[in-house]
Amino acid sequence: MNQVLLCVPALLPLAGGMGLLCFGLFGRQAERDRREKGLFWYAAIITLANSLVLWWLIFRTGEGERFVLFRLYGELKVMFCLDKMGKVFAGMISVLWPLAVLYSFEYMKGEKRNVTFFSYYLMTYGVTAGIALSGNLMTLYLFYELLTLATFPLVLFPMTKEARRASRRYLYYSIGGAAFAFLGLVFVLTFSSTGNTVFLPGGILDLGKANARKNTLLFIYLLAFFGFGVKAVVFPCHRWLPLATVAPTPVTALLHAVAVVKSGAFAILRLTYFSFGTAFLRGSWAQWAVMAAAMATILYGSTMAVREAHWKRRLAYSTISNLSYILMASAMMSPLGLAAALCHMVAHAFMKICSFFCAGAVMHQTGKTYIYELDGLGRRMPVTFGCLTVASLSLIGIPVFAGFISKWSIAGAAFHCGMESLESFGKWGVLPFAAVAVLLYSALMTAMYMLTVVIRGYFPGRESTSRKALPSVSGTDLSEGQREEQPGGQDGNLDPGWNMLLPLVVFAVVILVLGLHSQPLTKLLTVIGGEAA
Amino acid sequence: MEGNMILLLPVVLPVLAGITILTGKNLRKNRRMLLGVFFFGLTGGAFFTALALGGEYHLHLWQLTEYVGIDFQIDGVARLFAALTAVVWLLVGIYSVTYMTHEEDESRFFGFYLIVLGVLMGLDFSGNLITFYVFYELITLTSLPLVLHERSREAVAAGLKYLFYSIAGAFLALFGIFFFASVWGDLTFVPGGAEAVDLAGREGIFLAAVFCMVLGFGTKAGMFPLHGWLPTAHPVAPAPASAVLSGVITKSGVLALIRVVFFIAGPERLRGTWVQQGWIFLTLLTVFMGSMLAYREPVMKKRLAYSTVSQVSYVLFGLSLLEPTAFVGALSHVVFHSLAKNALFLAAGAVIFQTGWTRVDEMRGLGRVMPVMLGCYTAASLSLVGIPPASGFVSKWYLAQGALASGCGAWSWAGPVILLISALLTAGYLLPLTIDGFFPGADFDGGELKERELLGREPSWQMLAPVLVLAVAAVLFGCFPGPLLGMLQRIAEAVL
Amino acid sequence: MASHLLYNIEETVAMILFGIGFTMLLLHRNLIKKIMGMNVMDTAVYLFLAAKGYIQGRMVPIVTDGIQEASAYMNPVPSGLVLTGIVVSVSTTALMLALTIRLYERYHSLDLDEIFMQVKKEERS
Amino acid sequence: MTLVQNFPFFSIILAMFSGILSSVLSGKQARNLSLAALVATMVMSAAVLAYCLGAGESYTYMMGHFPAPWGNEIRAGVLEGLTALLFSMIMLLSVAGGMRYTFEDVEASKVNLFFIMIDLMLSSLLALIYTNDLFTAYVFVEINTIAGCGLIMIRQKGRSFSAAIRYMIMSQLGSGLFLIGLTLLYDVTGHLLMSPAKAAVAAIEAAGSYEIPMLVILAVISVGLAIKSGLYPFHSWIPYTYGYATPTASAILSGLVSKGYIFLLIKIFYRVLGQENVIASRMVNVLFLFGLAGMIMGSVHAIMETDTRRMIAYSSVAQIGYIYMGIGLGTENGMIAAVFHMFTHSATKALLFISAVGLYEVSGEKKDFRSLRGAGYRNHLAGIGFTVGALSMVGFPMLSGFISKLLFATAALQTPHKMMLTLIGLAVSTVLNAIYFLRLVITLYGRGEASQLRAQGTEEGLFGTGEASREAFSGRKSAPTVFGGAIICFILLNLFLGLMSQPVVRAIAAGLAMFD
Repeated sequence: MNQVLLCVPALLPLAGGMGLLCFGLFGRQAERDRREKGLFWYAAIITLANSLVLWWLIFRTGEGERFVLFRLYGELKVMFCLDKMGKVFAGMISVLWPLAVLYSFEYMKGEKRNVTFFSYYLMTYGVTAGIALSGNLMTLYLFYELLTLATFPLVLFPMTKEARRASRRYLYYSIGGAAFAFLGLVFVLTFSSTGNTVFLPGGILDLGKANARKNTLLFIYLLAFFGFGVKAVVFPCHRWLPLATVAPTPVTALLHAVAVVKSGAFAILRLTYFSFGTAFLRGSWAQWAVMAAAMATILYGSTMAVREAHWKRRLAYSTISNLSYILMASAMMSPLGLAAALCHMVAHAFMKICSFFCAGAVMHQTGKTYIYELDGLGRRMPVTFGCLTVASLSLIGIPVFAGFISKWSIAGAAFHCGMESLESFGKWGVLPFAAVAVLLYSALMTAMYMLTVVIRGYFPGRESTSRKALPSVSGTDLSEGQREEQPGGQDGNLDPGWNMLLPLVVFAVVILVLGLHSQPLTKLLTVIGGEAA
Repeated sequence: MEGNMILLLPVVLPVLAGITILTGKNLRKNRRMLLGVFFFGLTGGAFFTALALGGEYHLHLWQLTEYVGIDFQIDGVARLFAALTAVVWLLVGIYSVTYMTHEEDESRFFGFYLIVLGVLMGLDFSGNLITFYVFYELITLTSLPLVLHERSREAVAAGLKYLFYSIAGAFLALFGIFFFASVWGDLTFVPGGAEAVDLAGREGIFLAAVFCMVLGFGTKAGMFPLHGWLPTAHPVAPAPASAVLSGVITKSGVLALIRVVFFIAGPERLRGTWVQQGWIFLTLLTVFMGSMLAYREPVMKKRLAYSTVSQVSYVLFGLSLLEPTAFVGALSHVVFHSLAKNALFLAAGAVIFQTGWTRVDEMRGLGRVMPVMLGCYTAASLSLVGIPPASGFVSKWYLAQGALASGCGAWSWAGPVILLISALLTAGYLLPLTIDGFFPGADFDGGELKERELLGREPSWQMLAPVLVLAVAAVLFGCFPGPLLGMLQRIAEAVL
Repeated sequence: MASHLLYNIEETVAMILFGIGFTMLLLHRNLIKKIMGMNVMDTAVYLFLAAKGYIQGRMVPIVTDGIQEASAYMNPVPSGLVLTGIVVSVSTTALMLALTIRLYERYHSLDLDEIFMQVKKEERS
Repeated sequence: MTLVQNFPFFSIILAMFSGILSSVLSGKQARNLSLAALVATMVMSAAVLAYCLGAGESYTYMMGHFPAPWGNEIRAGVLEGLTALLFSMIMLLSVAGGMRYTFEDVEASKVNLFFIMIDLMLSSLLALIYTNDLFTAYVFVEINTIAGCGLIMIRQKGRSFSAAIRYMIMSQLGSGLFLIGLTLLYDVTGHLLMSPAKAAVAAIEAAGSYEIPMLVILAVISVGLAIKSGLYPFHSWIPYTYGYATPTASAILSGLVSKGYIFLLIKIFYRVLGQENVIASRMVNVLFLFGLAGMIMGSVHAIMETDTRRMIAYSSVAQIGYIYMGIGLGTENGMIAAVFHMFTHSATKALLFISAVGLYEVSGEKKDFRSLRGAGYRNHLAGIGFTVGALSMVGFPMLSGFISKLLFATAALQTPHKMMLTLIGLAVSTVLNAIYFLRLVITLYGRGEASQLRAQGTEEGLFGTGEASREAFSGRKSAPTVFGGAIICFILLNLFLGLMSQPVVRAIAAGLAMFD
């Protein structure tokens, strides 16, 4: 295979997006309006093409195929490669992106600045693909920084005061985090046994050299963890995410529930398993610190989600807690841990994007953003709420849905880790068991914050007044039978158009399929875990 | 997929019928067709259950993950619970046809009623802990609409309370499941628990896991400390729903504990540990507390709900002793309580349906309104109290004997004492209605009854017949307990 | 120690002068005095240089009577440096004085603090 | 002696003569002459660099007919050539980018004076770079100061004067200290030429005499040059001077002048006092600590500032802190990082000043950075330029700032005692940089709620009507080709330093090796 192709998925959308942006620079408003239709085709074709290339690469790339784009400095190269873990991430985003573009086209219809929106949306695809394809820590760091740049215009997009505030905070946090991640990069470079920062399963630290400065390195690992953890919304660095929900829903859904935050988590996985290496970290105080941080985040995120009445912000808090599931699993520093982390990464991607898209569909169709306004919408938007129900149950971790599989593997990893740690590392070994308890507490909270929405949708309280405020329901509270007799206006179907529904349905189906037939995935993940730890 | 597909039919058929009712727009308008589908699902479910119970079937449906499969199998416990569920469901189904005419959204009720039946069957037939857990969660979710049915603010609040308690319990139990999955590896139900597992160095976490499961699954059975949902959720549901919730669905918690303790963890590993002590203590506490609260409760359905809290813990007490006689007593109490409590709730529902009375003190002179119904109520009450010929006596006798034989130190005599006190309290809260109903006293002139033309307004046969059947069964089982006890003894021998 | 100081009296004086000049330049508020301080500082350096270049008992390094060996003359380089330094310091002094005049014309004050205050006020208006 | 070897001298003298000639020329002619001199210097510096790289060694160039230790010398090596090349390039770009504003800000009759100052500045910088004689260095330091002062006050406003006097006073303090330092050195060693002085210093050190005088010399020279280059806490003049000058002057002053002094300091460390002596004296630790404090405090000041140009000026304080921190690490790699950061900062800071003024122009010349809201849509190139500069300062990969950060960090790893402090300092300072720079970037691309902008019709479209509003604001027809060209060149320079840093770093290392 021609290895040059490895850089295509990263560069094609970047170039496409930049081209679109420059193209949009010229011409007057009227002319740009006319280009609207073409814009969609442009975005769709580039996205689809890129996804196809990604899939082609996923099937065709063998182990050890690498492509060096250029040499940044010394041994720091911008290098692309696609190993199994990268394939999982790449496969995930390549499915999500075309559907999200489809969704956003209807969602963003009538918006004046679609050129900007889609150009940055495309660029973000390239950057995220770059993260999946990066072959060393340097490249990962590069794309990690680029990701901040490519996504902040999208947060800023509504151009309101809140948006400015949100994007400001997003930038500060991300760049600040990158500053600490940078330290990790430098240390890996200095202490690596290969002389560069390439990702190798099991890490590349020169253990002899590293053990001599063990505490320093562990401290730096911790700093780098929190640095990348900014995007993965670990507890003290989480505050940008709830604010960032001011962005349009396709952004919140795809970027702030999947691409951006998962990139952070992916970076941490790379750092832990492919750079520092679990042999070095296992049993150290850094492991327990990381685990404790993830647990604190889970507790915090899920509790805050219950308290939050704004739907999208609630989902954002849910993302915070769910991302830390991934980190907690990865903190087990074991093959099972990595497999579980990746499993939850994939599962959560579909569940959360589905829930966000449902929220977006409701916002788009009815303009409702707060939970208490949703009374009775379940009957008016059956497909949307059906998908939401599936996503909610999956998030809670009800069996037969994808979420159960991932939680199952996380708990399994935690137990396994706990048993081993109890034997080898003494009292700290209790922590993994506590992790399971945290997982279950969070699952309960998830049930609270997700199911209240669903129940409100399907079973509105009889006295509910807000139901009257629905756009096309007249003031009287109609009983079931009466409403049957008045089809159309009174009980009109508020489900959005097909290009918003299709992604929803696809995601719901994927959740179910992943829940029922997870073996191909889990087997692959087990292999990855076995290699890397 | 391998094994006999017949195991799937009792699960799938009611669920499909239920979904048809829920989604079919035409069905909502055409009541006859609706009822047709409803009874098709009910009887079909019951029929195939009967068919499935006949043999030793096994079904491996689907591999969920590499190590976790969806398995069904039939054993003694499954037979007992499945048969009980099918019978009760059929009877209450008949009752509800009339009862639901004075509630809205009856199609929704029927739909979910059927789905819950299917899910319960799945629960009963589960062959491993994961499958069991799947259906356990599904029961919570599918029975929720039954609780929420009224959609009043109170009902929604109660529904949410039910939901969160159940899910919290399930997750507590999930902790244990995780533990067993990683240590046991294979979670198939084996009578007496898996043997060849080395617990060295892990006893602490093992016991913690089991205790979590006891507490967690105990939630559905209304065991202290997670019993709070039961007295809130059961009374707000429509009467047939309360009946099955109280009489059958609480038993799914019991089934869960049977499966965990006797089929996974193994009673031998638990005997004499702090987990057993704690469990016994909790059950006795619940027994006593439930009766006390019921005694003080004026609203009929709430009183019955508290009674359920107390009575189901009789069963759990019997299980917690880890002793064959008590085990038999516990399982027989599952059956007897189920029959009696269903009868009681249905009777209370009939009162509401006919008169709108909900409080016990309103029901003076009920004997003049519906004597047959009150008679059924009395029979069921007697059974629950444990007056000798009626069935409750048998189970309580076995429980007390088992307790004395169990050798659990102070518990073996404290248990029977508390059971006795509780029985007295049971008589105290159930029988006054009978007395006031038949013998309202000299000062009762029945003027109000006459005014509202309530005299002699026995409910229709569709409502009366199921109650009658249940009450009679509750009494008759006490007179002829032999076959049932024989079967239970065989189960007990297998697991202990 | 004290005898050392006395023996190198020129250097000692130069250092003291440098200190005075430096302090004046740094701390005085009056611009003219600052400039004077600067000059004192520069002059101190020249004194120091000249003292370094002067060697007792030798001649001025101008060849007049045919003596060729270097040991007869004192070091000419410091003198050259002093000359250069004076040129430099004159030009900077001139520049600073010119600046001072412009500031005085504008703000009618030589007090630096007051000038800055007025500048700030001017900006705000 | 080849022709190329004459180039350092030629370039200095060319710059000086063009300055002298400019005094009788008109403004436009002076500008053309100045630009020509800059281009010529650039070419000659490149030639010198190429020659030295090819020869693999440095050479000294005798001025006049006396050989060392009596005569005056110029010395050219790889590092000198490289620095001269970059400095002249950045100066050219700054002059070109700020051209229009120069002609607007400066009285027509005084434009030629401005260019005289530019020429003088160039010649003094080149002299500082090339000279091998300490006293010559002093003279050119003063010339540099005078030229800088002229550049500051050319705007003839009250605050320019006050800024100039501040600058002058601080500079005089610094050069006074420098002068006394080199006088003492002369006293101790008897030499003003660097190479013989170094030999003498080595002899003194070997003998172990003059310990305290040597320390005093080192301290006085370091402090003097540190004041002149604006190391924290001697930075108080920086925000005034950089903030109030014309854009070209700001860019040159912040980008180049302070770097000239730092270059001189490094040169004195290596070529006169001996780097190993400097390290042994612990002077580096002092510089390190002050550098670190500057990194943090400069950024903190910048965050609290609302005036954009003062913000950028305070950022200079922080960046100079970086450079001193690198020097203070006391290792070869630290020094390489410091020198590289010198280049990075020159290129980036000049870019920032030039593009900031482009943004001001379309936003009504208010000082508060909030008035810049949406300016990025009205002047695209300036917006992009500013963003690139800001990102480079924050240390974004592929831009020059990243490489210097990387070099600093890897250098820090080799100094166990200072490692953690440096690394944490780097990280914290990056965060602080991010806060004030990116706040500005967001302001640039945030859509105004400021009503006057809406009135100008800038709300229509993201990319629309930039032209119209620009005219509305500045009231003049813009022909930003030179400006745009300069910005693009600056961006390319930044990218070059970020992407192709390897040869530059190698050249720096080679140059530093030649210093010994």
